[in-house]
Amino acid sequence: MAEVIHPLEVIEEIPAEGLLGKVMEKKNAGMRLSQACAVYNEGKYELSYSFADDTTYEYVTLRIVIDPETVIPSITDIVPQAVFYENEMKELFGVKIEMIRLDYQNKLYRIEKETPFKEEG
Amino acid sequence: MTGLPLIPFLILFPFCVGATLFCIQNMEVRKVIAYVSSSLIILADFILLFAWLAMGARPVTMYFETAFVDRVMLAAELGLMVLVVFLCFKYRKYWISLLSIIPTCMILWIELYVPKAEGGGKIYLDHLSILMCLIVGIIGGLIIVYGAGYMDGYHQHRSDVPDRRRYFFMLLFFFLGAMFGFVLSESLLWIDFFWECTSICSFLLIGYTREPEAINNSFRALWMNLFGGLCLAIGIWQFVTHTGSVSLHELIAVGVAGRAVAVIPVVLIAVAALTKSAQLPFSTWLIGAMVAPTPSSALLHSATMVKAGIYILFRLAPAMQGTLTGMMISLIGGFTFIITSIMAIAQSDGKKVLAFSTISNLGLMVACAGMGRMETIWAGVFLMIFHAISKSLLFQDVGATENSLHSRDIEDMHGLLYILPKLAIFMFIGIAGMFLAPFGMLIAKWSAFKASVDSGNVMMVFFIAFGSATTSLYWTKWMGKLISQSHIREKKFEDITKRNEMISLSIHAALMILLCLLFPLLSRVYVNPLLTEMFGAAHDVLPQSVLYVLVLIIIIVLAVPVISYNYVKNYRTNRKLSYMNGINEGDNRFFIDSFGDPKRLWLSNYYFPGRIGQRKLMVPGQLFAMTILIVMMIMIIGGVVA
Amino acid sequence: MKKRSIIPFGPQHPVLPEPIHIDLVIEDETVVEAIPSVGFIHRGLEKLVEKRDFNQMAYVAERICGICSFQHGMGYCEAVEHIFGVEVPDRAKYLRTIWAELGRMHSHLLWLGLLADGFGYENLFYQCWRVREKVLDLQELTSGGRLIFSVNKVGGVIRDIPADQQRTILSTLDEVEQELYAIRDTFFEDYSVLSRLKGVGIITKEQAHDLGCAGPFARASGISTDMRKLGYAAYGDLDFEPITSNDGDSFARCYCRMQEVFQSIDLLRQAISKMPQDNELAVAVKGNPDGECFMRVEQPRGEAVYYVKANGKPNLVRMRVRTPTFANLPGLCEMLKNTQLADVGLLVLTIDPCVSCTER
Amino acid sequence: MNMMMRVAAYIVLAPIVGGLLQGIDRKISARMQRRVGPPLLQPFYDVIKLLKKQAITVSTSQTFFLLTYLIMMVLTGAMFYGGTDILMCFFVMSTAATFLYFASVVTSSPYATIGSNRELIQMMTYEPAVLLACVGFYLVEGTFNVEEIAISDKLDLALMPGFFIAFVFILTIKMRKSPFDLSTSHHMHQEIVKGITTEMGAQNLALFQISEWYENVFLMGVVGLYVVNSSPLSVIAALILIAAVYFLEILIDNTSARMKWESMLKITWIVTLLSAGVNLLALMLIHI
Amino acid sequence: MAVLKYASEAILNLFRPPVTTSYPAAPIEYPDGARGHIEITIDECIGCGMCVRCCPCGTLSVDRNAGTWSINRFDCIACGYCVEKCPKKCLHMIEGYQTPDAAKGEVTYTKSPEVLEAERKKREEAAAKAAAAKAAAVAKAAEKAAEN
Amino acid sequence: MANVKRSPWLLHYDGSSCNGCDIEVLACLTPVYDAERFGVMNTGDPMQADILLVTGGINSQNASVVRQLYDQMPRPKVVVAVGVCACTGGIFKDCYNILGGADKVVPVDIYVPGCAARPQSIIDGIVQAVELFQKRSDEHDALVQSGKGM
Ligand code: NFV
Ligand code: SF4
Ligand code: SF4
Ligand code: SF4
Repeated sequence: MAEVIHPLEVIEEIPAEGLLGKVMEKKNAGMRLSQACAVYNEGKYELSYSFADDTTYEYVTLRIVIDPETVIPSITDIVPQAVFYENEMKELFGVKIEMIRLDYQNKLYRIEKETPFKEEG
Repeated sequence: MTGLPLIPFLILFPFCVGATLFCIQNMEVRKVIAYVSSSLIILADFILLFAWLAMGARPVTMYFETAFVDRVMLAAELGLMVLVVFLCFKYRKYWISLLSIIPTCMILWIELYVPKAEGGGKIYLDHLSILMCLIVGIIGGLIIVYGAGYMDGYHQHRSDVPDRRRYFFMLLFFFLGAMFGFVLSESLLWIDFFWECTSICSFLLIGYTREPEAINNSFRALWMNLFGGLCLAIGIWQFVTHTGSVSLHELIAVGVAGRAVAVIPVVLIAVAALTKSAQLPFSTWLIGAMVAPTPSSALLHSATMVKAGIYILFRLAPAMQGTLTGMMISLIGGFTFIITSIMAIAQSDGKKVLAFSTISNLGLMVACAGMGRMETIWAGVFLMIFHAISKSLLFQDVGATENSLHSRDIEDMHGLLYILPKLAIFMFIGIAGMFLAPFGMLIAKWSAFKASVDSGNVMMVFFIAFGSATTSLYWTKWMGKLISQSHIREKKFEDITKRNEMISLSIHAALMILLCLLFPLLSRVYVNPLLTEMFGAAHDVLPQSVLYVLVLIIIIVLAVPVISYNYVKNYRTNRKLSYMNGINEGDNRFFIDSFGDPKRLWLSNYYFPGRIGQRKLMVPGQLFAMTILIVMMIMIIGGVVA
Repeated sequence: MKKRSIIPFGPQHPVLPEPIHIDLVIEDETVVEAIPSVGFIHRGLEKLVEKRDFNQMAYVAERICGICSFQHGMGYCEAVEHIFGVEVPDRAKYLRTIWAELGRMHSHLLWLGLLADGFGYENLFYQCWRVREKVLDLQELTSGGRLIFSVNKVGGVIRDIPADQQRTILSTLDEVEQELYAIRDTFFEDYSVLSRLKGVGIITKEQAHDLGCAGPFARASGISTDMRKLGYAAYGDLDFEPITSNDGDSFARCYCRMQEVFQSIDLLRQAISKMPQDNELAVAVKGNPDGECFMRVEQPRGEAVYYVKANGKPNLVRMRVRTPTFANLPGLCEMLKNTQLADVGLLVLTIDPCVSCTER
Repeated sequence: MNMMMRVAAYIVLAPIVGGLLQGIDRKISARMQRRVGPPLLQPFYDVIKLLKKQAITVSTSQTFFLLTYLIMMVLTGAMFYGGTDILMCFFVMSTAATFLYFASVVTSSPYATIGSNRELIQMMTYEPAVLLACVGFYLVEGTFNVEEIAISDKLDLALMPGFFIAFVFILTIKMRKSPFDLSTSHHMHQEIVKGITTEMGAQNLALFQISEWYENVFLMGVVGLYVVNSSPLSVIAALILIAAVYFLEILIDNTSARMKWESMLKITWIVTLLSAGVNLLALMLIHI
Repeated sequence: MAVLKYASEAILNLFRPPVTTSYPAAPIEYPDGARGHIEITIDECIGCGMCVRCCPCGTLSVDRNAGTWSINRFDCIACGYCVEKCPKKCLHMIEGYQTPDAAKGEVTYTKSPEVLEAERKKREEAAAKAAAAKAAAVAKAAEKAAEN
Repeated sequence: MANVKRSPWLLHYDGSSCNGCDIEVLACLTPVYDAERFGVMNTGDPMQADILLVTGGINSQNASVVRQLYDQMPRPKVVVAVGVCACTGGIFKDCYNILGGADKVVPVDIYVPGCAARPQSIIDGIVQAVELFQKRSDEHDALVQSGKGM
């Protein structure tokens, strides 16, 4: 019988300013960016950046909660592969992210409706 | 027979015209003089031809008493040497001056101190030299006519280059004169003099713009050609000291007889010819010559200069047949043919492609000469004729295109047919002439192929089989560029080609098609006698029946497009957008890119510069050729000495 | 610059079954620059949570993609079940495993076929798909649908696989295994195939890690990661090791997926033999979910992350699916640099792109 | 007169034979893939349909080039079956191929252009083998004349197996079969869509298809020439050889991946050099 | 490494029968429980609208009064959720797919006249009962008011 | 002479399908269903196609693509919408980025329902499309003969 791994799965809430530092920390710890996503809930964005460890299967999600007007830095300088996640957040949610490495200028999906997720259902 | 006055005229007249042109300030007057004298030269050519035909079309030797002329020539040669030395010191290329001083001294010494059999004729007329005269005169004359118009456009779009047109035209005429002298001379000493003349004229022409690159390239051309001159001088010196004769035909006769005294002179003169016709390892000068204005490159590449080397090799061919020298020459020629044609694939600069293809085709001619059999010379002569015309046409056309398009890059000629239709059509004809069945070039290649099979030269068979494959690649892709629908339709280009350029181009094109059609006739009435003179007997390499079928095919090939064009002209059809995966922006020129914006489609041919470019292959090619050259020379000379 | 061609690649392109577009700048046949764009399949189905309740969303989730359909449904359901804190019955877990592995087999065979087609080997393509049809038959037999099963629901599954069907599965698997040998050998040994795969599009282990690659794509570069090790469904009871290769080239990817097909056959046999005999297929879930959860599932193409957030209403606040192809896109961009034009389609295929998963 | 008859027969029958050959090809391929496959006459249905469709084009000159290509191709075959010089046939064939290239490149469409660039590379790749095959015939028979080669009493194949191998090898390129179907493919999928035929639709594609039939019949004729000699039995042997070669091509097509141009060029030239080269050396030794 | 690795198999394939189905000449064989299309035993339907509400596609519509139930088969994903949810179990998943067509219309099922009639009666009865009850209630209320 | 309907060539474009219908279309061509029995070929090139198979719904980005592909096909041509997504938008019709079925941008002639549409169903659809193709081809012929069309 194979052993079952029960990895650590946590959500860490951090302030927006601490994002880059934390991301750097995770990257240095040898974790890979597994996903990044946004939720628009009750007038605020909740951004989650999840980091996974490929050997221990640990899963840590950094969570920042910001106002729609807050501008946050792109993490693509640290984790280049985040371009698509960030472009997606920007286009679908209207999260203000600056300095994305390859900025599709809100034309990743080229949808007609602007920021469709930025309205509560 | 004492001589035809026509011959001094042919040789001296260009020199006089050149000098006159240099003194005339007024541009219009200069042009008129240039036109008139070119026409006169062409006319004189024809008169020479007919006069000689009237004389029975037999080889004749002329001008036996020329002591005065000899002295003048000697003085001129010294003058040339002084000029070279001066320029070498001016541009701090001291060592090159040695290459001029040594042969000049040797010639001086031969002339003054070596006992020679007296009374040899200095001028020799036969089919080959008349043919060369015709090529030099007609093509060269037309190039000058073209040049008169071209240089206006040139200085319009190259305003950075100082206008030295007087000097330029002077050199062009000098060049023609020297070439006439060269192909008509029988005396080896005369040959040497005219040889040095062409070397120096070409050197000056290449350096025309006086840009650092031009100067560099011109010196490269100079030293390579002077090195050839050195070989030539040593060869002559060898021959003279052993036999006391300075007659070219004497040399050939001795060579054909298989006597050892001829071996070293023949091989040295052949090596000299290799430098002139820019074979590997001496190819780089011809490529560097591209920096000069087009008329001079056209002249160097098609009718003169490089053909001088071929001419002398053809002359030597009977003496080389079946010898080690012949083998060496054909090996180097064949090798140059294939390597440079591969390198040509990697070029996108129109003139560079032409340059590489010139070298490559010359390689084939050299190889033909080296094999030295009647069939191969037959092929070689045709190659030479068709090459001269097509190349001259192409050079002039690329030059004219460059003036209008401000670029001579083949990639910029995308859709030239829709931008500069006339020039594109001429270019198309020129390129078709270079390789497409059943134009002359291809037939000549074919017979060269057959001849190499007949002579059991396996190496050559492979060189030609693979080389013609690579050759068609670069020509075809160029043709494709011309006819592609343009993707720069919005820019307008004005066709600033002058009328005289057009005249020259049209005559070339007409000449080419005419020659293709008259091919069998030409073979019978002119080339076969030429070969008979050389080898004592001749027959058509390709049976006449095949030649007639070929002409028939030419007619069909020319007619089919016309017919099908007429057929489809009225054909009603629906235009559709071209296929771009469904994101054609609507006019075949733009597509929607990853950011949702229109992006210009751009299509380029394949070049593979990283794999088969000049940078990659030139040095290995040169080394290889050099090795062949040195090893074979050692074997040949060692064989004689031992 | 002049010697470069600028051409579009996609969206409609016969090598790609799905639309994806790449701006290509090529020099001769060498790619100098490649910028991908997506969005031709973007539907915005995550937004449907506002219009469909959490039960209906299971059917929507299935239709994120018709290839990895079952596991989408499963991943979504597991995430919601996690919020509810319910444990599905054991038999349901095994059933889910069986369907998931059948799905993996069909997906990998499909990919192998497309790959063969990508390098112009028609016959091999046909043979892969011919074998795949047998797997599809099993899927239809057990679930009622060839591709989209609709057997998941929050709390369990709605169908059972009775013993006779299990026997059919086993016997079909034997056949499939037999027929696959010739195909495998062709992929692994044929000269023309190897000339197209070996050394093409190399991604090293470090690159794969930095680019966040997932699934067989990452495993082919030597990263031994497999979400099935987390033990969701019945994977905790089964014996297997992730299949890896160290070469990181296209061949390694082909190798990993091919071996995973055999691994799936093995897992299916294990699952069938260990399947518990109770009859309970689902537990009832009552009320509405409240909370959030990240659920990871090993899809055929790698790690998929299901994020579900609910606030006690029948409609979820947010459902988000991070699909493996999405994670593999940066890897693709990296691979496309300096490849040959002939390999572009092939390399796009080697990440096993699923655009409908990617764009949702 | 005999010659005229043959030429006429070629012009009339080649498309029929070519179409049938393609039909057989598709049927056998299908069976190799364990499919039923299309009806035998499918190629004809296809061409008839294409001819009946609305005339479309991207560039109006395409039809003109394709028509020229067709006529040149017919001319090639006619010259061959008429018994003229074989080298000349191949020269005209390469001119025809050039017109095909023009027909594709004139559209300035991305995939057609890339396809035609590859077509050029293919032409370069197969040309040496073709030329050498002619040399082989010349060395064995002492003539390039097809008629004379066909009525001599030597069995060419026995003396020139190397040339034959090289020729069959490049047939894969000429017949646009895997692994060398780089510039266009009969199959449905291609990394460059349809390559040189991308912009050919309706009548234009039909023209292309018919030219290909002519071409294939010509090429098969060349294959046959390797065994045809004065003996009447040799015609049967030639037919068998043609069938075998055709089957071999189908088999190769169905069991290999499409290679890249570089591998194609290298492999083909090496095969040409080795097999034709050794054969050539041997023949030259005998010859001299 | 081998050249033409698959050649032997390919040649063998020539002698193996093709795997191609003979559809459309032969009919399709469906396994048990294949998902095909939805059928309704309309007379059992009570028009509760559960199916309409649960359908993730919005394919269905019911009109309780007219006794009709309509489905757009060109819009149904055959998920079977309606079948699961129907309180009367009058919906069934039947094998066999809807054949392609040039139009994508709805099909409407109407209850048989007898059932409709019966239902109408039932409804009337119920209505009458309700009316009676109401009347009674009103009367009661009036009574109460009067009492006050 | 042979009728046109024996040679229908397909162009398949995946609108925004979930791949389900998409791969079923491909499956139609593979050995088990082998649509080539009916002369069907998948061309991948609109210039050569007779029948356009659209799977999946239309979204704002692919609308113009589908339209362009349709326009590039020579007449006579037939459009088949495969799968409920292509018919009506299916389960995604309420998504913000789905405009609807394929008929939003091109005239659809045959609707093939199913999620995913079965290969048999697709074959049925193609067979119906082929009938239509023949009919249109005859009309086209008549037009050409009367010298009006081209
Ligand atoms: N495997 C898989 Fe999916 C998921 N999730 C992926 O990218 O295929 Ni359509
Ligand atoms: S759920 Fe059942 S009973 Fe209710 S309306 Fe639908 S079919 Fe009728
Ligand atoms: S099967 Fe699904 S889609 Fe069809 S009607 Fe029922 S609930 Fe709606
Ligand atoms: S109809 Fe169903 S299977 Fe087909 S594309 Fe739409 S959701 Fe996918």
